[in-house]
Amino acid sequence: MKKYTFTEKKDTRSGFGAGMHELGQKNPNVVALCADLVGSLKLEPFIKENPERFVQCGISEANMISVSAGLTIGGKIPFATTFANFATGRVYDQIRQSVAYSGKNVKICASHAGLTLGEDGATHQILEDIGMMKMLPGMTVINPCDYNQTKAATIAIADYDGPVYLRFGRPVIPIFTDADQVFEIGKAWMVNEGTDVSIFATGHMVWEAIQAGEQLEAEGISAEIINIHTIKPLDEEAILKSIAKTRCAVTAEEHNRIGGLGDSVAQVIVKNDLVPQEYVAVNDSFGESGTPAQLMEKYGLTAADIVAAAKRAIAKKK
Amino acid sequence: MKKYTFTEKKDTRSGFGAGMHELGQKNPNVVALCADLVGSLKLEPFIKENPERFVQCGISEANMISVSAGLTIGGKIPFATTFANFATGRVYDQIRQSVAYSGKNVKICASHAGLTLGEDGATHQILEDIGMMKMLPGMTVINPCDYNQTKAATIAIADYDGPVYLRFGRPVIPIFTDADQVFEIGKAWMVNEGTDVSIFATGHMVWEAIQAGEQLEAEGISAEIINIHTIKPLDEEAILKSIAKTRCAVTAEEHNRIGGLGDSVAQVIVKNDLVPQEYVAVNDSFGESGTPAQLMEKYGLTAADIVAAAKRAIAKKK
Amino acid sequence: MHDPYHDRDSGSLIQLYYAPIKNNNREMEIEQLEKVAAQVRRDIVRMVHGCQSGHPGGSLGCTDLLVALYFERMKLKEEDGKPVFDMDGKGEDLFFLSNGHISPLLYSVLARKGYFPVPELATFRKLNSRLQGHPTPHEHLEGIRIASGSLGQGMSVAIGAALSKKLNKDDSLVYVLMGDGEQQEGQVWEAAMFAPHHKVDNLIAIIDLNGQQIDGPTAKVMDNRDLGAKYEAFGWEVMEVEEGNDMAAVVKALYEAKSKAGHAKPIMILLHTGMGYGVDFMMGSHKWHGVAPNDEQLAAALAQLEESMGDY
Amino acid sequence: MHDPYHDRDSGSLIQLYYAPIKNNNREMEIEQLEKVAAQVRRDIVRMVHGCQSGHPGGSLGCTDLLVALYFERMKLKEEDGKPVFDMDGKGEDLFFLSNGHISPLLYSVLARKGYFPVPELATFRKLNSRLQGHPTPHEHLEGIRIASGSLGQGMSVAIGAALSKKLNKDDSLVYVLMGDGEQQEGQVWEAAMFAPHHKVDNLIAIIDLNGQQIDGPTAKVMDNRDLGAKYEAFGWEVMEVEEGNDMAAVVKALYEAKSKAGHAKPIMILLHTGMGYGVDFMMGSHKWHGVAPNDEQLAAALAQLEESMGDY
Ligand SMILES: Cc1ncc(C[n+]2csc(CCOP(=O)(O)OP(=O)(O)O)c2C)c(N)n1
Ligand SMILES: Cc1ncc(C[n+]2csc(CCOP(=O)(O)OP(=O)(O)O)c2C)c(N)n1
Ligand SMILES: [Mg+2]
Ligand SMILES: [Mg+2]
Repeated sequence: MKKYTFTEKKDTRSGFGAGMHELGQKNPNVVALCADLVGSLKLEPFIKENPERFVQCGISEANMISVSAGLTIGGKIPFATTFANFATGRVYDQIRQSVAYSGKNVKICASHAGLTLGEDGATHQILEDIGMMKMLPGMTVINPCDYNQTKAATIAIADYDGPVYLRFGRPVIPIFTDADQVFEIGKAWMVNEGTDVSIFATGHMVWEAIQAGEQLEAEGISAEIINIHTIKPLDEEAILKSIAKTRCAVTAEEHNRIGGLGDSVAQVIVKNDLVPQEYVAVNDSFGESGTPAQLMEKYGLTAADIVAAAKRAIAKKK
Repeated sequence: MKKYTFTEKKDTRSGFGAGMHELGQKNPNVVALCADLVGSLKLEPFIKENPERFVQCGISEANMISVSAGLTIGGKIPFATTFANFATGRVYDQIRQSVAYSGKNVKICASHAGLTLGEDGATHQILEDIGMMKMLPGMTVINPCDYNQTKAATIAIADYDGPVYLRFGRPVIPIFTDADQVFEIGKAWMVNEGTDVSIFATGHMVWEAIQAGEQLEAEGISAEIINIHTIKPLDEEAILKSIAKTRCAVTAEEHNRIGGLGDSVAQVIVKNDLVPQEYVAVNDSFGESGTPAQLMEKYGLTAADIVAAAKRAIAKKK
Repeated sequence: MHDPYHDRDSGSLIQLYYAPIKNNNREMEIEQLEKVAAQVRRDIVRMVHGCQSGHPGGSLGCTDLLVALYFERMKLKEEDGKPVFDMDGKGEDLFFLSNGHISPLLYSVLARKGYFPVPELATFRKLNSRLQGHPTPHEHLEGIRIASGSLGQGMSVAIGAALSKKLNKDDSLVYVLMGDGEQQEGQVWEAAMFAPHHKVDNLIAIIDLNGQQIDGPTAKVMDNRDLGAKYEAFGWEVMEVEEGNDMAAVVKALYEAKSKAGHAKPIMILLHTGMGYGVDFMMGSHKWHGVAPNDEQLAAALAQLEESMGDY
Repeated sequence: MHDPYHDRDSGSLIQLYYAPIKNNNREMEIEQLEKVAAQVRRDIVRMVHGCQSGHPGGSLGCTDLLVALYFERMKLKEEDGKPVFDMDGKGEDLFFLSNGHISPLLYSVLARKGYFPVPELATFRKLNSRLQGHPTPHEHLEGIRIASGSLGQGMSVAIGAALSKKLNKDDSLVYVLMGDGEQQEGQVWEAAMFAPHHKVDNLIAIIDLNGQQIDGPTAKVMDNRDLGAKYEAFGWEVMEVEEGNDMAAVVKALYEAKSKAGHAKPIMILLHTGMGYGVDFMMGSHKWHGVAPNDEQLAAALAQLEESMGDY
C-alpha cells in the first residue's frame, strides 16, 4: 500500500485561484466572472494582472451564467464563479438552456460546496449540486481532491472545449497529490490498489478514504482506493475493473446520499456486475452551522465512517 | 393477470384542473398561483369560482415560489403552478430555501413534464425535475399515472402538511384507474402481480408497462407491475418484496436515466438485495420537437422498450 | 464611433441607403423590404399550419423588425452575395432572439436571407428537424448561436456577446429582441442593471411592445407599466417607436439607434407592434399567441399576404 | 385605514407615543430605544466574536431600525407582557429579514424582546444551535418564519404573507428588510413589479442603503443607482430616510410609512445607514461586511457601547 503524507494544508478554492492566475498568463481567451465574491473565490491575482478580462456581475448569478454563454461567441473561455449553491440551484435553467443545451464552452466554477463551508449553515451548504449538474446532457462534472489537483483541473478544463462544472471548497485540507500533475478529465485515479473492498471517493473525501485505508490495513483489510475526481463522464471501466476484483464497494462524497456519486456507481453496478455497495454521504438532510470538522463528524463523513462502511460492505459479500 | 382497459384518453393536467376545481369548493384555504399559463394548467374552473383565491404572477416563477411560501404564513395552502421546467430548474434555490428548508406547506404543481409536451422541444422538455426534487430533504415527489390518479393526488396533497412536487403532463393518455380512488402518498400500487420480473413504472409509463405486461404474458413471461406514483418517500418495502420474488427489475420513467426513479431503485438494490436492473428512460440526452408518440418511440419509452428491457433483465438473473 | 451613414452593410437586399429622409430611392427600397416581409409572413402562417403548433402572433408582429435588421441594417458576413455563418461572428453584427417562441419568424428570415435552404422551413417542429420549436444551436442550424425558449435569458447572452466584441476590438453591434411579457422575468432586470454599469454601448435591445402575453393583455396579467421610465431609471438610452409595423419607421429607428451606439449607454427600443400583424383576424389579441390556423384560416391569411419570393 | 395615532401596539417598551414631534416624553422614549440599541450592538459584536464568523457590518447598521420596529412600532402578540410566537402570526405585524446574513441583529432583538432566552445568543453559529448562521424556522426558533441567506427572496415571501393577511381580513402589516447589494438580484424586481400590480399596500419594505457589499462599494461593484427612481417607476410609494441611524428619525419614518399603508401602493423606505454603525473602526467600509473582531477589537468595540440591559 502506498503511503500518502502531507506537509501542508490548503483550501481547494486557493488551488482554483492559483490555476486561474496561471491561466490568466497563458491563455488570453480566459475571462473570469464573479458575483460579488471575489475574495472567496481567490480571484485577486487573476484580476490584478488581467483587469480587462474580469467581469464583476454583482449579486446576479442568472445574468452571470447567460453573459458567460454569450462571451463564448467570439471565442472567449468564461469561468463563471460563485458559491456552489448559487452556481447551480440558483441558475439551473440558465445553465441548462444557455450552456448545456447550447453546447457552450463555459466553465462553472463553484466554491463553498458541501457542509464544510461551516458556519454559514444550510442555506449555503449545497449537497445537491453534483446531482443537478450530472443530469445535464453534455456536462462534465469535476470534483478534485486537494489544492494541487484543483489547480491542475482548473488549467485542464481551459483546454477542453465544452461545458464544465468544477466544484471545490472552503476548508483547509491536506495536499497529498503532486504539484506538477497533469489532470486527465474522466480518468479515475488509482490511489491505492487493494483486494477486499473498493472505495470510490471524490473531493476531499479521498483523503478520508486514504486514512480509512490505513486503518483498514491495520486490521488486515486491503482496501482499493480510487479517486473519482470526474463524476461525469464516469470512468465506468475503472469501477468495473475494481469491483470485479474486490466484489464490494463503498462510495464516499460530501453530498446528499441521493443523486451523487453513490447513485452513479449504483447504476453501474445494477446494470453490469452485482456487488453490495455502501454509501458514505449525507443522509438526505440539510446541513447546519458548525466547524467543518464538527460537521464531518456529525454527518458521518469521516475516515471512521468509511471504515465502518467498508466492513459492512465486506460482510455483505456472498 | 388483471386486465386493464380504457374507454377514454385524457391529459393528466386536466386531472389536475379537475382536482383543483374540487379543492376550490371544499377547502377554503387552497390558493392557486400561476405564471402566465392558466390555460395550460387547466385552472379556469378554479379561477372562475374562486377569483379571490387565484394569484396571477406573470412570467416570474421565482417570485411565485417565494410568494407561495409567504402565503403559508397565515394558513393558506398555495398551489404554485407552471410548466415543469420553470417549476423546478428555474426556481430550485427558491424551492430549496423558502419551501423545503423552511418546511412550508407549498404544493408545486408542474405540467408539461418530459418529452411528451411534444413540439415545443428541448428547452421545455425537462427530464431532470424528478431528480432535482427528490434531492431536497423533506420534499414529497409524486408522478401519477393517469387523469383519475392525478385528480386524486391533487386532492390528497391538500390534506398532507408539507412541501410536495406534483408532476403531470400534456399528452392525452388512457384513463385506467378508478375515478373514486383514494390516493395514498408513498404507497406503491400493485398493478399486477407476477413472478418473473418486477417492472417499476411511474407516470404514464405505467400504461406502457401494462401493455408490456400483456405482451410478455403472451410470451409466457409473468411480469409484476408496480406503479411508483410517489418517488419520494419511496416505498422501499414494496420494491424489496417484489424483487425478493422476481429476482430482477426494470424501471420505466419519462426522465433522464440519470437521477430519476431508476437511480432510486438502484440505491435500494445495491444496499439491500442484489438483482439485475434495466433502465427504460431517456439515455442522457435532450429531447426535441415531435409528436408525443414519435418521441416516445425515438427515445425508447414504449411498451416494446419495456418488453425488451424485461427480457434483458431476466437473462441476467443468476 | 459608429457613423450610420458610412458603414454600409455589404450584400443587403438594397444596395444603398443614405437615409436622408426624402431620398427618392428610399420609398422603393422600403417597398422591397415590405415585399420580403409579406413573404416571411406567408412562411410563418404556413409553418405553424404545417405542424399545427407554434406561435404566429408574436412572429407576425415582429416581422418588419427582423426583415429590416437582416435585409437592411445588420452587417453580415457574406461570400459571393450569400451569407456565411460561423459561430464566433467576428466582424459582423449579431442578433439574438430572447423570446424564442417566435422562432418561425427567425427561421423564415434566415432561410430567405440565404443561411439555409428555404424548403427546410417545411420541417419546422417536426421530428429530426433542425428547426426546433425554439431555436437552438444544438442541431447546427446556420444563423442560430444560442438556445432560447425559456424566457428572460437572451439579453444577458447578448450582453456577453457584446462584451466579447469589445474584448476582440470588434466594433460591430449586437441586437437582441425580447417580449414585453418577458419583462416580468427578474433576470431581464439583472441584465438591465448590468449593461449600463459596464457601459455596454454596442448593444441595441428591442422590446416587442404588443401589450399581450399568454393569459391576456400584459397590463392585466402583470402590469409592467411604463417600460421607458424603468429603463431610463436603470440607465439606458431609451427610444420609443410607435409604428413598429411600418417598415419605414422601423428602418429609420434602427438607423437612429445605431447612431446612438458607442456613447457609453446601452440602447433600448420600445417597439409598438400589433400581435398577429398582417393577418386581420389574428391582430391585436393574445388568442393567437400560440395557436395554429386551420386550413380555412390559413387560406384566409394567405389571401392577405403577397407571395413575393415564392412559397417553399 | 390605518391611523398611526390610534393603533397603539400593546406591550412595547414605551407605553405611549403620540408622536407630535415636540411631545416632552418623546425624547425620553427615544433614549430608551437607544439604550436597547446599544445593548443589541453589544450582543452583535459579542456573538460574531464568539464564533469568529458572521456579519457585523450590516447588523450594526440596521440595529436602530430593528429596535424601532420590535420595541416600538410592530403590533406583536403578547401574553403577560411577553411576546408569544406562532407561525401564522394572525392579527400581528410580521417582519421578514431578506438579507439573512445580518442574523445576529435579528437574534439579539428577538431575544431581548423576550422571544427566546437571552443566553441562547451564545450558541450563535455553533453546532446544534437554533441560531443558525442564517435564520431558519427549521430549528424552531421563536420569531423566525422563513429561512433566508440566499439573497433576493425575502420580499417575495413578505408579499405572500401580506396577501395571506388580506385573504384573512387581517389588517396588520408586513415589514421586510433587504440589502442594497441585494437589489442586484432579479427576483427583487419580480417582486417589485408584482406588489403594485396586486396593490399589496399592507407591505412596508425597507432597503438598507449602506452603499456597501462584499466586493466593495455598491456603486463600484454593480451600480444600482437611484433606487428611488427605480421603485417609483415600478409603481411604489417611496420614502427616503437620510438618517437611518438616528433613532428618532427612524421611528418617525416608520410612523409615516404606516400612515401611507392602505392606499393601494406598497411602501418602500430607502434607509441610509452606515455599515458598522456604532463601532468606530467598523464604520463605513465593506471590510466589515462579514469579518469577526478579534479579542482586542471586541474590547475596543464594547468600550463604545453601553451595557444597558446586561450582557448574556
Ligand atoms: C421562463 C419561462 N416562463 C414561461 C414560459 C411560457 N411562455 C412562453 S411565451 C409566454 C408569454 C410571453 O409573452 P411575451 O413576451 O409578451 O410574448 P408574446 O406573447 O407577445 O409573443 C410564456 C409565459 C417560458 N417560455 N419561459
Ligand atoms: C443569492 C446569493 N448570492 C450571493 C450571496 C453571498 N452574499 C452574502 S451577503 C452578500 C452581499 C450583500 O450585499 P448587501 O445586500 O448590500 O448587504 P450588506 O453587505 O450591506 O450587509 C453576498 C454577495 C448570497 N448570500 N446569496
Ligand atoms: Mg407580448
Ligand atoms: Mg449593502
